[in-house]
Amino acid sequence: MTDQDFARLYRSLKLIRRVEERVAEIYPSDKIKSPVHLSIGQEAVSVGVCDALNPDDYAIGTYRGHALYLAKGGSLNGFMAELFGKIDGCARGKGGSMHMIDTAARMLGCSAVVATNIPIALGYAWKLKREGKQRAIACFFGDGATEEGVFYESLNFASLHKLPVLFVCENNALAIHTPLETRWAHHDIADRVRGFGIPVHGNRDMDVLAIREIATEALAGIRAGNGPVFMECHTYRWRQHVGPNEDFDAGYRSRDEMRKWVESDQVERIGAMLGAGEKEAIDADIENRIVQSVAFADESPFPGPQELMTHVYAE
Amino acid sequence: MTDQDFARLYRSLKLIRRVEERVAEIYPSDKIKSPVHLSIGQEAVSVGVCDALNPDDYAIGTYRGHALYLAKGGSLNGFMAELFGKIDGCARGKGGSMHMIDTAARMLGCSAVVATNIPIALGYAWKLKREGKQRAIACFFGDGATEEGVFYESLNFASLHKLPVLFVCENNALAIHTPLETRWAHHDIADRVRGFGIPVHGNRDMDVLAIREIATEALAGIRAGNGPVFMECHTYRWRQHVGPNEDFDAGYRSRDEMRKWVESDQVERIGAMLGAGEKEAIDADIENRIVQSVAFADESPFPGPQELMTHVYAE
Amino acid sequence: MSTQSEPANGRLLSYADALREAVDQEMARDENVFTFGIDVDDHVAIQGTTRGLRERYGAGRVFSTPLSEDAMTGFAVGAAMAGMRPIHVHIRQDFLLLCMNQMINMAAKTHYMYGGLLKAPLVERAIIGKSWGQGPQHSQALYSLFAHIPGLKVVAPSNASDAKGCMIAAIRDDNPVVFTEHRLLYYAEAFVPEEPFEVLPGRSRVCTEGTDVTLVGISNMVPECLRTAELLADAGISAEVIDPIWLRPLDTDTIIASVAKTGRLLVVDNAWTACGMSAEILACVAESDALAGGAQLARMGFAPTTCPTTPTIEEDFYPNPATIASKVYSMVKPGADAWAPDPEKAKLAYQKQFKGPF
Amino acid sequence: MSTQSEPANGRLLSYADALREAVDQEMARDENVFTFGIDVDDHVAIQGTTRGLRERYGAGRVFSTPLSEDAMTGFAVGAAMAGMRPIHVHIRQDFLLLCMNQMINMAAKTHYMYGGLLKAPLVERAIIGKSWGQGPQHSQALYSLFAHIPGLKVVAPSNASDAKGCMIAAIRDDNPVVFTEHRLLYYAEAFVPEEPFEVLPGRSRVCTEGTDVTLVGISNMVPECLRTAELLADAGISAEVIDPIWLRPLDTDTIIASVAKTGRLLVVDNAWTACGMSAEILACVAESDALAGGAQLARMGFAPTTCPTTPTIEEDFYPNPATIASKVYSMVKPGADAWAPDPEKAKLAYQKQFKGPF
Ligand SMILES: Cc1ncc(C[n+]2csc(CCOP(=O)(O)OP(=O)(O)O)c2C)c(N)n1
Ligand SMILES: Cc1ncc(C[n+]2csc(CCOP(=O)(O)OP(=O)(O)O)c2C)c(N)n1
Ligand SMILES: [Mg+2]
Ligand SMILES: [Mg+2]
Repeated sequence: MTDQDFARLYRSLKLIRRVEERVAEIYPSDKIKSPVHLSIGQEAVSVGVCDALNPDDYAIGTYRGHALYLAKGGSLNGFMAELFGKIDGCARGKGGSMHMIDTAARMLGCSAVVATNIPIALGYAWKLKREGKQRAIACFFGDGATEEGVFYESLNFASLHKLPVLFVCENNALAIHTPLETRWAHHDIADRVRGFGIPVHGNRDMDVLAIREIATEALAGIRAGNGPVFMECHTYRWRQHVGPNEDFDAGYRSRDEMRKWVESDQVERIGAMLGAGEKEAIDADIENRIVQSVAFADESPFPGPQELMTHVYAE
Repeated sequence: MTDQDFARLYRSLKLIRRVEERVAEIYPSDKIKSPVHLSIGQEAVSVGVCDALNPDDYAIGTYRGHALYLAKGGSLNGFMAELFGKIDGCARGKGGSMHMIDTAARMLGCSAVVATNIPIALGYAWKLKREGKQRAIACFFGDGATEEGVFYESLNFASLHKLPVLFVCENNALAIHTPLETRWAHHDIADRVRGFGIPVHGNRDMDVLAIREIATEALAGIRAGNGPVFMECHTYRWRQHVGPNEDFDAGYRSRDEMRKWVESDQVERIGAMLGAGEKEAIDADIENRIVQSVAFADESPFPGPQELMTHVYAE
Repeated sequence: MSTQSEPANGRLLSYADALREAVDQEMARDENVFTFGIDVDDHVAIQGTTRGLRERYGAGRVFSTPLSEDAMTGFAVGAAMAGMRPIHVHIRQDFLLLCMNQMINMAAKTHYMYGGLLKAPLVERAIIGKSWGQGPQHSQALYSLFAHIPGLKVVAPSNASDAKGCMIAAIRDDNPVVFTEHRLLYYAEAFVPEEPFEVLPGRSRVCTEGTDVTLVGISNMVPECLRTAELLADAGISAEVIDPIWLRPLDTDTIIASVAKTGRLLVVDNAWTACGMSAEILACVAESDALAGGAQLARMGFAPTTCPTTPTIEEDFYPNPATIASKVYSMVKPGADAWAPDPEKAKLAYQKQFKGPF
Repeated sequence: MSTQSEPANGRLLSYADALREAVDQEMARDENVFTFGIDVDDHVAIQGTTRGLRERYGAGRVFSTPLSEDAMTGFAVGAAMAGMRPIHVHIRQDFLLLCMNQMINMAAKTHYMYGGLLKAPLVERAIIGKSWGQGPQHSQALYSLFAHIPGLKVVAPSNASDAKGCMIAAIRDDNPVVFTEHRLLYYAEAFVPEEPFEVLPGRSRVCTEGTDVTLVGISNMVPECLRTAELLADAGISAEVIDPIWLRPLDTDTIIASVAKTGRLLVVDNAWTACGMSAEILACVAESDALAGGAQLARMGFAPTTCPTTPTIEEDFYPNPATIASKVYSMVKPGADAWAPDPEKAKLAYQKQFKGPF
């Protein structure tokens, strides 16, 4: 890996971290009237995988989609304006935090109904396979999504037709506040996925470089027509399930749990790898972009009344 | 195993075989105005498992439920009258061939929507577990049912709560006319089921004695509170998916396929184990019962107009 | 929009063959069109409606799937978003209950929720079963569940010609369309134009004109209403029969104009009435100012119960020309004694034709 | 049956606390009652409605589940068949779309399809979301999909007292009940009797009497109609507000009697109108002979579009006391200029209270 690679990874990691921290700061002002599911602490998964994707590959995610959207290159202005409910938002304000989309960046729409995005990815993959240009789609979802039947139906169909899908499970060991023990009969998802003839690669400590490497390798096989690959990335959610704050006072988990993840924080880690000055320059540029995006969102008008009945049907 | 055991197994196997053959004979008369999914050739699975069940254990099956219903001890008169659409049918003629039920025999209602009966079994198992009397429920379904998401959701929940369920997959390698290769990414269902922490036992050649033994062992563990067990029984459907006839002229399978199954026909095999005279006595008794049940069905009246709006809601 | 002219030329074609021809012609026209679902490529070929398509267009565009309706519906939505034109087939409408999440939470909302950036042009074909012991779980007509949802379109052609025209319109439509077919209509023949044509959304058709009562039939109830009109003629009652064809968007103007003329409306649905299409049509008519005078409004549909398997009471579950005619008679001649038409005349051709199992 | 008398004694209780108390009392009464679903036993406790139950009744009767709505619904149906009384909870009604197969193909048909041998007494609780960017997939009200189906019952209490009475009635009912709750009603308080009581199916309540127009509100639209009635009073219009409470079985007699008196009906639904409850109610009234004179019938509901997230247009998605009042005014005074009430007065208390995220 070159210095540029590290710089690029850092820029992406830090941008996501700072954008979401800014979102959390803005939230109490009620400018963002939309439930936010922050990815703070989980950035490395989206960043590692998206860095392995080509610009013309697709990604699709969930209501916890800020990190993925930004890692895939989604417009920051469109993002912030969407959170503010403005007409210049990436979904004209109609989707909000849970439905981020940027088709230009090949970032497909996120869904707020758990696991609904998984079979959608198969449909795209079908098209990509027919097209024959070795393009792929990365499908992101949480550990809870693997409990929905459609997940297994999708694994079977994707494997059966060798579809170019990279399944990425962001396992933060929580579904809202419910731990894995309450939800999984068997602790290892890999044992379930392999039963469909799909290779599984995991990363337990959210090492962005390792994730990037695994994804790169997986994508090579996928592009070669070998069919889908499943990645399980263990990670940790630093904030509330939904909302801007921490929630270690809620009682369902302890702050100790978080320590190991903070110590191995990939934003810090990769930042430390950059040459003196470079990090500062990137940080400054990021702050700059964020300020501009907030200004952009502030200035953008709210959708007018006619928008209510616009786009109900496609013409 | 004692002679009585063999006699009992034979009686059950032969009864089912002859009843369904009779149903097929009657069908052209249009007395049975209900789609029939015959189990001819598959009897050994239901018979082997049900022989291992206690009378106060439950069984639940599918639209291909004739064999299970009779093996579990469902009333033959109620069965025949149900096929004839009469008021003395086990479901007052309202269910027909696809919804056989006999609560006295602990035979729960069958369903015509693939895999819908699987989570239903969990609900019963929950009640049985709370009751603490070491009772169990055997849940029967086909290979196609394992493609529905609810199957996996159910495996997870049953294993998570160690529910007393014996899952019995009757794998006849067909869903209507579609072979496994078109439906399963990976040929071995056991690899999928084990991923949920559920032990799997299979029988490839539909040996009724082996099936009975496997089920007996499995039920011992289930009653001991070890949680669900999954049985895969390979089998073969001799007749059409639906309807009374053979269909080797349809082109989707060849008669050769069937040969090995006919040669190992369990009805013949177990029959040959009985003492001279005993077999004949049982056969005669069976023919007798069938004649009586048809007469019973013939004589029973059709439901009157008031039945249309009876039992819409439970009072 | 109101009535549309019958297609000019054409050959006698069955409803099933008309569906097959429509899909065939669209697949030939647009390589993005493909059709799939449980058993689309076996020898039964969805009662002939997919016959020959795999040979002609290959396994990549015509294929059977695992029994995974939820994922296969999401797959269709994704493929549609990606620019393809999927046709997802279900041999019974009852199985659509496994597709609700993707159809309503995703397909219906795709275009709106993503600010117009994506669309989901897919066709969800689903057949309504009837007779020969279809029973509780193979006889349901659930189109009103979809007609309730903005973003979805729903169509229920009642004859071979509309079957072709509606299928082509549905495939070309840029939105998700729930395409309702009826098993008992599959053999019904009509003159169907050879060349492709569209029967567009939002246009009801006046099938026969009349002056005493407006009969709106839906799906399989259109032929039953047409027969009813003949029976009523014997009783000196002139019925105007209307086929809405498309249930969402629904053209009520044609219906309201007719009721304004006849002063009486009977909607005969091929489904349950509560919160169904018959409720919607009555509500639209009742709300309209065009009927300041006030009109007599009534509806018929499935009996409010689960469909029984045994034929004797299954028959009472459905409206039929005899019961419809008697109902109309009582509306037109409130005072008079009850009247029922000659049972022999009331029978419909297909009722003699159709013979189980499926 | 018609109106029922308000419960005698009682304390001020919130809708959420009333639900909790009902479940608590029923679980104490009958050990077969149990409650489960995604997140029922976390610290949020379904906004307090399951708080303390696990401590009191144990993990065997109060538990969180995997994210498997389809199987968990079937599990509930099976447990109900086996003699238990499951209460399955969903934090949003949108997720019921994963439960349709078991609810409609199994639960609704259990008693009939098995000739009365089995029954499925279960309660499917589902909350409707609104405001603070709930958006396309967390704001739907889908009760009419279930009200379409024979074998199911549907209830939508609009105040704390009915919440308790309906929940107890639903748990004791021998049939599957879809229990509709509204997120914005959770804080609304009312006097609720301490002892258990039932608000039985099939009885509408006249909330306030009036002479000029009948306002039927559903779920959260009842308080909005009550506020509307106050606004209309200022304009000299007397509105009679009716709450059907139970949507299936639906008591239309009370509504029809009211319309016979007022000559005008406006149904304000908390959902889409097409094939919805407002369509059903209008159709029932339009069909009834009691209104030979003819009456003015109208309905309001969600705008026929997907619910947008951004607040400016989200507000236009819903009816509110101001838009309802203006609509009524135009019905009562056809000739007159449009009228709108004082916006300040039109605001509802909870609109100031509620503040996101969920
Ligand atoms: C089908 C469905 N059921 C329930 C919910 C409510 N819900 C929202 S997020 C969530 C937890 C999902 O957990 P996971 O998939 O691990 O994603 P995470 O939030 O941890 O990133 C649940 C249950 C939903 N949105 N959709
Ligand atoms: C949910 C659902 N989808 C489709 C069907 C149509 N169908 C009826 S039987 C069947 C095949 C089932 O195969 P399998 O589970 O192997 O059982 P078998 O008939 O072989 O005994 C299908 C697809 C159905 N009844 N239910
Ligand atoms: Mg998680
Ligand atoms: Mg099979």
